[in-house]
Amino acid sequence: MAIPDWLRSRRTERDDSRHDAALWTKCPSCAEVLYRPDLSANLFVCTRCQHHFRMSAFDRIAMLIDGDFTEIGSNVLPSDPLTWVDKKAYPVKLATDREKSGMTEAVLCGLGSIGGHSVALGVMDFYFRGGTMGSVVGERLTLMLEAALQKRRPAIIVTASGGARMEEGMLALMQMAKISSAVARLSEARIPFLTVLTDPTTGGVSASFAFQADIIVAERKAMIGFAGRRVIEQTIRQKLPDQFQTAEFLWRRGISIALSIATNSRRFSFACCRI
Amino acid sequence: MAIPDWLRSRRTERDDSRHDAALWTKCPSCAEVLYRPDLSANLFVCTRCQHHFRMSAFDRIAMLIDGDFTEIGSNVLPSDPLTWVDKKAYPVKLATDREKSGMTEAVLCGLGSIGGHSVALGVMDFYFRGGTMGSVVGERLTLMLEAALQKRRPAIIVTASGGARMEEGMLALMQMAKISSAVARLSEARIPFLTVLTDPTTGGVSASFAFQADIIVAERKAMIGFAGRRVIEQTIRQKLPDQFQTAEFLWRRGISIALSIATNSRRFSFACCRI
Amino acid sequence: MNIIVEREKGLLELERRIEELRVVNASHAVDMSGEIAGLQAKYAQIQHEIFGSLTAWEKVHMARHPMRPTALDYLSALDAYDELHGDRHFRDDHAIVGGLGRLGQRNVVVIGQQRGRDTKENLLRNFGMVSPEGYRKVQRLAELAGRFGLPIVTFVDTKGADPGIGSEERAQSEAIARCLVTFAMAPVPIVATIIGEGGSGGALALAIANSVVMLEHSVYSVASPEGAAAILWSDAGKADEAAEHLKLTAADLQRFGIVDHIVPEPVGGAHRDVPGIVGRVVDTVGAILDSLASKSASELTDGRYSKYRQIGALNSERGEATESTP
Amino acid sequence: MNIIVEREKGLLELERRIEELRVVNASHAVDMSGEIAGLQAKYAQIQHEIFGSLTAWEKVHMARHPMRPTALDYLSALDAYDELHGDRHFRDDHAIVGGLGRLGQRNVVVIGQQRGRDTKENLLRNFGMVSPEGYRKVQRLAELAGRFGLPIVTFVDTKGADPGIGSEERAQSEAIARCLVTFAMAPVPIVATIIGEGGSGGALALAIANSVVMLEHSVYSVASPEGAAAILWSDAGKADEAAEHLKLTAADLQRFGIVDHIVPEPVGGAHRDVPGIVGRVVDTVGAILDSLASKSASELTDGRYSKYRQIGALNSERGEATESTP
Ligand SMILES: [Zn+2]
Ligand SMILES: [Zn+2]
Repeated sequence: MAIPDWLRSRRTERDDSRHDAALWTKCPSCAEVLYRPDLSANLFVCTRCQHHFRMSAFDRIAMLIDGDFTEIGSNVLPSDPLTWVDKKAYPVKLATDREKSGMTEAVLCGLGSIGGHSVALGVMDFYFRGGTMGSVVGERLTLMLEAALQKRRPAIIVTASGGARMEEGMLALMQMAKISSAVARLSEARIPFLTVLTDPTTGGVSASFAFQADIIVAERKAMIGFAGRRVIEQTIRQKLPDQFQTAEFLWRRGISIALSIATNSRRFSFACCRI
Repeated sequence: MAIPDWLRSRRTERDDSRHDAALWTKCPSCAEVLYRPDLSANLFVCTRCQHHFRMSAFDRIAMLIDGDFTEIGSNVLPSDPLTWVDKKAYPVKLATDREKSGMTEAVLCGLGSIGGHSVALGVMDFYFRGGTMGSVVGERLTLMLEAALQKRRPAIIVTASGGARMEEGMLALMQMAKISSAVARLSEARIPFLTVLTDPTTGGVSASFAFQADIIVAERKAMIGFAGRRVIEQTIRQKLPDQFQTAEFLWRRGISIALSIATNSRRFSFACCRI
Repeated sequence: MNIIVEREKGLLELERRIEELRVVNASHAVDMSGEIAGLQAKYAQIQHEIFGSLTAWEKVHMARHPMRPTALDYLSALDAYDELHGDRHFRDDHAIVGGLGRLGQRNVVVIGQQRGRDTKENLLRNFGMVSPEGYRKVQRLAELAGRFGLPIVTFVDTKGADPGIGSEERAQSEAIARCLVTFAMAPVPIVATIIGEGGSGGALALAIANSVVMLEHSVYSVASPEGAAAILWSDAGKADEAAEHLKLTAADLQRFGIVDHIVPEPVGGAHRDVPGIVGRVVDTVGAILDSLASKSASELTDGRYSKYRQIGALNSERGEATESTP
Repeated sequence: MNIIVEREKGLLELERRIEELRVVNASHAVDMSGEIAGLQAKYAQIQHEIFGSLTAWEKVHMARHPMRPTALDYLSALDAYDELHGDRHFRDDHAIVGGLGRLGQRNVVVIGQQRGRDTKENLLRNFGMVSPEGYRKVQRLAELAGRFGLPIVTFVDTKGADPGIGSEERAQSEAIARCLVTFAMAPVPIVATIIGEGGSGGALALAIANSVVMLEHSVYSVASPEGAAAILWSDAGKADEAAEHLKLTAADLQRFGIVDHIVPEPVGGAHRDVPGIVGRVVDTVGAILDSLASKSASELTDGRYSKYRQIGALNSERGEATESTP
């Protein structure tokens, strides 16, 4: 389906009026007040300080994919294997986030093309359960990686996640194993795999496919790390420096590449398709 | 040839009388005065502080190999490609060291067995040109590794070297490339390779086959490192701690294993043969 | 405070009394055997009452019991165990122990997470919390095993990966992530045993296996009960409740298809009979390796792929629940 | 003090005079073309006298010339160059630059040693002396190339590997040693170009190649002349003599079979015509890649094996000298 049609077909599930209610938004980094249409036109990068705003999976796919987009795993939906209840029941939380984000789960996967190169793409969405990974995220990403393997196309995953989803217990943790196994097959088949790490990428997502790619691109100022900031601060009993666990911190430590998604992630997608 | 016969055949080239002139020797580590036959019976380990004495290649082969020993590359001898002269001419230095050590070059290679396991073995000797690596060391070790590959036997190298031999210029440096290429073939053929690092192992030997093995064993207190101690001290303009670049230092840094050759290197040779 | 240790204090008093009577019985020629038998029966009864059926939270404490056998207890039970050290790049992480060993007639590479057994060892082992260089040691050993066709046997026992500054600086995420791929790819049999606490990704890094064995009272969880309670109810005191929710026991995980074999423990826990439980685990692992011995490299990697491929709980569009149990 | 830079000072004076005359000639309508031609002839004569035939020691200084083109000059001449950073474990070593690029119609992985071009960059780049994490970045890039079948193109320019405490602590030896094996094994074409100073093992780590290219005035040596003189005569002042002994020039090394192609430099050195020399090097490397393009992975690794297998100077027992030249 062509991207505009696909977005329109999805829009029925999205409450756009609520999304676009605020025409003005404040940059969380430099406090500049930005006009939303301008921000969107600038690919969600603050015009003043280059802060990269969190993006919905829809916006990011529209930004990256330049032709048709065929969704993968859209009929794979969450269940409640642990019949989990804390302050709320898990199915209630899922329904709320589905309503809020227009997403049926925390990742959207599919086949499309970037700059004329056919790719398999998965994009996580922080607005659905903080991008946490449960069985559906694992299944959809695995289906996408298996499609990349079968069609011999480069695979790209844009991450945004707080880690494994506690409400699915060990079934959530095992998704790390499942996706890693699919990445291993892709690697053995010598098919390029690229990840774009956006704010935030932590826990079980960070400690699995995010850092298994052939090429890792990180968005400027994105928070990226294994352990949560609070856990570390409790462990060491002191406050962490501001720069800690940012993309720039990783870049200096030689872990990945800190780049603006707006300009360079497309270029790196090309580079990935070239190899 | 059986080890005693082989040693006897070699003894003609060795001036044993001079070697054994001093029946007593002082431990360089704890200053204990030791009776040479006792020291030899204790496999050249100080009875008081476990300091590992430097050993000639002959003594070490006699200690490690328990059956026959068939030398490899004994007819490969040095030449003088750069017609090198500094304080003395290179051929004069070679002749002196040949006389002094009973070795025709700084390494002795061959096939034999350790604890019933057939191995290919190379042993460097610090008493010949400080164990430096020139064309002959490169050629003999390569022949040994090629024999290990052809016969599918584990390869073991006992290192003791100040690095590349300056008197052979770039031809010496290229031996790093030559031996590394042979190690690569061994590794691709999945034949185990073990190195035992003895005092000293530095420079181009350290930065090539010494650290390319599947299992690396280091003798206690052996000096092991890339750059020479003086070079580092000149660079940083301060004195280095005593422990710097010892086997124990490496062990803590996770680089290798610090063990007594007398007890454990045989055990590790078995382990190597098991894999 | 470990609730199992607390409960054992009452039993310890009884044990001492029985032992005293035994000594009296032996030395004084007074027949106390009736009293001894009575106390022993009472001991067994109490032991059964308090340990016969453990809650999830009690199992968490059993898994953390200071006397519970650790990785080195299992490793040193192997023949010809030779430890290999370090990641060759940065440091030897003592929270990981491993090397070459012989299990039955088979040469294997063994790797374990080693927590401390006393304060001094806790510091040396960082309480069993592995740093990036430890996970890189794991990769190095697993690659060695793969290169030479040796089965990989792991023993999992960690609260979780080390959460320190240095670990973040040296890319803890990358270290764990590479372990997962290395284990997924390894062309050899892998058997992982959860011997104590299996804490999240830090445990999984050693546990992508053809067969996952778990001790009866071990736990294996996506998050620590304390951490989960703090997040869910902002109250770490509700850890017992969280433990129930998390489905972290061996029986739960076998139901989900995550754990393949459960090794029963003696009443009172594995530490009541260390040689017995070590022997039973080693035998179990040996039998599994026997069953995997005839498989080719691709059968082994495919076997792991299908094991993990199936795990998860999904709803299809039409509302049919897809069960995860294989 | 760089002896080439010193000599250039005299020429600079002459250059300025020629330029002044040119300006006068253009603006004042006075015909000075005769004078200009005379000065230019003199300039060429002097330039030829002092640069026409360089000693080994002079070449050492030419190789170290502050204006000599560096790795980034060559890398940025490639199409679509995308830099990749870091070893993913510890640090991004700026003494190594590299990434994906296009050379002609071919996608390649490029890797270079980058020294500084001014004081600030010297600090950032550690004077081109690579640390273990830099060599591990090289391995990572070379493995990426191998995995995806991309040729590896390297540019060598280093005094030697970093000799600091941290580098020893993080196993400099191991880092270089692994590079050598990685390059030996890589199933893709490798072309290494010595663009400046090729210092010992630290240079060789990027230079096990199917074809080694060397700029006319580059040097490649087992040890620095200063270091060699200090060891041999306990007198670093005899570095010029040591330079002659060490046989470190392109011509010497071609004779030994170590260097395969020499790229001529303009009179006065590569820095007198940076775009020209960069173009010539890129074209040479491209032509070599063309000639290697049809070879299989095993032909490529075998080719490297035989290249290095033959290098060395040996005497057989019977005293026959075995020449090393192929
Ligand atoms: Zn801003
Ligand atoms: Zn002593």
